[in-house]
Amino acid sequence: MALDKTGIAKRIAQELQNGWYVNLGIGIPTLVANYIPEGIEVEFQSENGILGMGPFPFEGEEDPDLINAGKQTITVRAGASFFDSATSFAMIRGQHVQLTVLGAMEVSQNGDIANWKIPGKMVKGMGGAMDLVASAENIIVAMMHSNKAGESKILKACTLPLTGVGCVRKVVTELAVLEIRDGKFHLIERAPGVSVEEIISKTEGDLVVPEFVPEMTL
Amino acid sequence: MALDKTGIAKRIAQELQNGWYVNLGIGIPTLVANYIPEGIEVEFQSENGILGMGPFPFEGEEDPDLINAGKQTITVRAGASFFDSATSFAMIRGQHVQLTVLGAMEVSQNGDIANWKIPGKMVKGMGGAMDLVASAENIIVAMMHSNKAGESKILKACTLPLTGVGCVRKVVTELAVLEIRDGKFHLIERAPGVSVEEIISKTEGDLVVPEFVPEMTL
Amino acid sequence: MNKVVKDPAAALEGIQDGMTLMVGGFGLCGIPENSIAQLVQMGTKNLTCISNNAGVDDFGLGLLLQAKQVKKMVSSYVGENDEFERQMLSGELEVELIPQGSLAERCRAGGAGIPAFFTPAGYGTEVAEGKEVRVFNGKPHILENALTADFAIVKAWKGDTEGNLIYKATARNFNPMMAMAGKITIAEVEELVPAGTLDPNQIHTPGIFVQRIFQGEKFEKRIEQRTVRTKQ
Amino acid sequence: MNKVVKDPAAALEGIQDGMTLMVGGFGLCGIPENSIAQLVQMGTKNLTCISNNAGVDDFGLGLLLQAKQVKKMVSSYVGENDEFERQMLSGELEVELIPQGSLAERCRAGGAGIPAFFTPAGYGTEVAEGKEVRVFNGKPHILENALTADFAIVKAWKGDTEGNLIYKATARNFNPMMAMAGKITIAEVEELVPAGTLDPNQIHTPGIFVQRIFQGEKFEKRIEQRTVRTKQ
Repeated sequence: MALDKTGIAKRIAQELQNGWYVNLGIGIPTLVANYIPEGIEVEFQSENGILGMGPFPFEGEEDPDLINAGKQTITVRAGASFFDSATSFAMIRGQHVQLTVLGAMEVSQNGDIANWKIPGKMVKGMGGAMDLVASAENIIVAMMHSNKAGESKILKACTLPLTGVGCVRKVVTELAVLEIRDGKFHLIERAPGVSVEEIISKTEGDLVVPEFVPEMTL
Repeated sequence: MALDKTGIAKRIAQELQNGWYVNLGIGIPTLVANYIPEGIEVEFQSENGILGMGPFPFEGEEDPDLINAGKQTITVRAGASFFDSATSFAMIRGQHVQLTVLGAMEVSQNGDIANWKIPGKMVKGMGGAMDLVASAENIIVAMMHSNKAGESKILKACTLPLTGVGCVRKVVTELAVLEIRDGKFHLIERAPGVSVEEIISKTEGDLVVPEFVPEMTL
Repeated sequence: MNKVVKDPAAALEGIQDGMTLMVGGFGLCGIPENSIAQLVQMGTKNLTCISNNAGVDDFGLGLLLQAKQVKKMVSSYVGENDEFERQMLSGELEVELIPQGSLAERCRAGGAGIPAFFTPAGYGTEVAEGKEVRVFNGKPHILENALTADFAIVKAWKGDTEGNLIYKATARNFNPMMAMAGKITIAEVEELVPAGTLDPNQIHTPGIFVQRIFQGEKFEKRIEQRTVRTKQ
Repeated sequence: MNKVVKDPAAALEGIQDGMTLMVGGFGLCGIPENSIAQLVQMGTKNLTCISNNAGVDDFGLGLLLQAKQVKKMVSSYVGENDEFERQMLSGELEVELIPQGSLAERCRAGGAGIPAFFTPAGYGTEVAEGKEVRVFNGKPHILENALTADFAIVKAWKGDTEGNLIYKATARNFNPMMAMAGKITIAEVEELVPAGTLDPNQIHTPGIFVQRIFQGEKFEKRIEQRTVRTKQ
C-alpha cells in the first residue's frame, strides 16, 4: 500500500545520522522532525535564522518574533542560536548543514529539480530553495510520485523552470525510494505492498530495477 | 617654526566634522584624538573590531581583551560596540568610516602612498592599511616632510612598494598642508613661521604655490 | 552622536518617488510596521522595494501594494498575497526574484564594499541568465552583484541613541544586512535607551550603520502561520 | 550534540605535519593559548598558519616559530617578532602577506561557500599581482579567493557544550570567521557551560561551526602594548 505523508516522513527520518544539522523544507519535510530514530541526535536549522528549532509552542505561548522559514510559530531547544539571514546562508552555502529535505514538483534522472514556478500559473518565488539545492551535499526530495493529473513527476528531463541542476541524490515518494546515479533513477526500496510494476508504470524517467527490491521497514 | 608631532595632530584635528566616524592609524594619527575641536562629536573606529574607543585606561585597569589596532590597551565610551574583523572591514570598505588618518613613508603627486615595506630591509606587513586607503573617501596622511636622511617624502612618484594608488587627498607635515589635485601637490597652508621657499626646497614632487599661502592657526 | 528623531515622519524625511528602499523582515516577522504605515500616509510612488517578502494583503508591504506605491519588488518569496499576484500578472508590478541566500549576501556585500561575489545558488536556472559563470573546485558558480538602496528601513527590538541595535530571536533575519546597505538607514525600535545602556559586546548592528532611530508607537506583530500543539 | 573534549590533546587530535591551520586572535589578544602550547608539545611540523599576526618571540604563534614548526605564515602584519624576521630573511620561512580586511573576508568567504569576491584593497600593489582586475562603479577591484583550513583553532570567552561561542570585547577579532572556515574547528574557552545557559540571542558563533570544544586550563593573556594614563 502506498505510504501517506507520515510514512514518507518516517522513511526519510531513517536517513538521519547522529550529529547532523538538518534543514527541513515546508510540507512533508517538516514532518520528518517528528520521527527522529532513537539514539540519534540532530539539530534543525531554519534558513530565516535559527539553529536548534524545537516543537510548535503550546497554545497561548506563541511568540511572533520566533518563527521558522515556513512562517510557523516555533520554540527553541537548549543550545539554540539566532543569527541573521546572511549567516544562515553562510551555513548552508558553506556546507555546514549535512542534510536538506525538500519538496519538488519535478525531479529528473540527472538530479535536476523544479519546485518554484509554473509559467503563467504560479510564481511564488524560490525562497531559499536555490541556495539549498546548489549547496547541500545531501539532498533528499520528499514528494508524491505523480501530480494530481496522474502524470509522473519522476522524469527524464524537467519541463518546469529549474531550481537546481544535478543536485538531487535521493527521492522518497509514497511508492518508493529512488537513488539518482549515472544519469538514471535506481529503485532502492518499495513501499510495503507496492509492486515493482506499479513503480515502473508511474516512473517516466529511466529506472534501473535490481533483481530484488526490498520493502521499506517503517 | 616647523610643527612637532602634537602640532601635526592638532592641525589634522581641525579637519574633523561633527558626526564623523574616524579611523586613526598608529603614531601621529593616534594623537589626533586628543585635540577634537569643541562642539565636534566624532567616534573612533579601530579595525580590530571596536567603535567608540575611549582614552587609555588608568593604571591597573588595563584589560588584555580590550585593545586597539595598535595593540594598545584602551577603554570604551558609552555607546561603544565590538564586532569581528570582517564586520570591521565591512565598515571600512563600505565607506561607513568618513575619515582615515595614517602615516606614510612616501606620498606621490597622483595620490599614491607607500607605507608597508622597504625591500630587503623591512617587511612588517600592510595590516589594514591597504583596505583603508583603497576604501576611504577621505584620507589624510600625517607624516614628516623628509626622511631621516633628509630626502623628501613628497614625491613625483613613489619608489617603495605601494600601499594604494591615487587615494591620498591631503597631507599634513611639520611644514605644510598639501592637497593633491590634478596630479600635483597644492600648497594650502604653511606652518607658523615656515617660509614657502623652505617648503618648495623640501618637496620633490610638483608643487603648485598660490600667490598667498596662509599660516596655519593651531 | 545622537541619531534620535522624534517620529516616523521625521525618520522618513527625504524619501521620494522613484527611490529604492530596502525593508527588513521575513514574512511579517521583524518588519518596520510604523515606517510602513508612514510610507502609506506619505503616498510616495514608484518605489522599488527590496524585501525578502511582500507582506500579506492587508499588512506589511502589502499595504504599499494596495496603495499602488510600488513599481518593482525585489524578493525571494512572494506567496500569500492576492493583490500582489494580481498586479504582477496584469503587468502593473515588476518583480525580480532572487534566491534568498543571494539576496541576503548581496545586501551584505552592498554594505561591505564588495561589489560582486560568486555563489553556486541559481546556476543552471533562470536566475543565472546573463550572469557570468565560473567553475571553482569543479563546481559552477555565478557572479552576483551587490545591492544598495537610497534608504534602508529596519526594525529592531532595542536600540540606543547612537543607533546601536539588538534584534530579538528570528526577527533579526534581513535587518542587519539591510542596515548596512542603505545610503541612509532608518531604525525603528520597540525600546529606545540611552547610549551606554546596551552591552557593547551584544550589539547586533553597530550604530555606524544607522543614521536615524526612533521608538515605534505600536507594534501589532501579526502572526502569519499560528501553529501550536496542545498540552498533553 | 555534545562536542566537549577533555583536554587540548584530545582537541588537537588529527593535526598532522604539513596541514593548514587557522589560528584566531589579533596580536596576542584572543589567541588560543592552550592549543598553541599543545601544538608545541606535539611537535607537528611544516605547518601553514593562517593568522593575522605571528605572535611575539616568546608567546603566541612565536612559540611555534621558535620550535621551527611553521613552513609558511599567511598574515597581514608580522612586526614585533625578531625570530620571525630572521627566519623570513634567511628563507627558512615562507610568508604571504594579505591586507587585513581581505584576510578577514577571505576566511568568512571560505566558511560561507563564497569561492571568490571582488575588493578594492590592494589594487595597484604587489598584492594584486596575478589577480584579475575588474572595474565596478568606476573603481578598479581585484578578485580574491576564499581561504579554508584543515583545522581552525579559535578562542572564546564562554562556550557551551553544543559549541556555541561568545567572545569578549576585541578578543573577538578573527575568531568568528576562522571558526566558519575550518574543516574541523576547535574552540578553547575560558568558561564552558551546559547547553541552554547562554542566551540564544547573544551567540557570536553558532555551534554548527564548532566541532570540538574544551575549557582552557590557564590563560595568561599577555598584553603587548600596555598603555595607561595617570589619574588626575
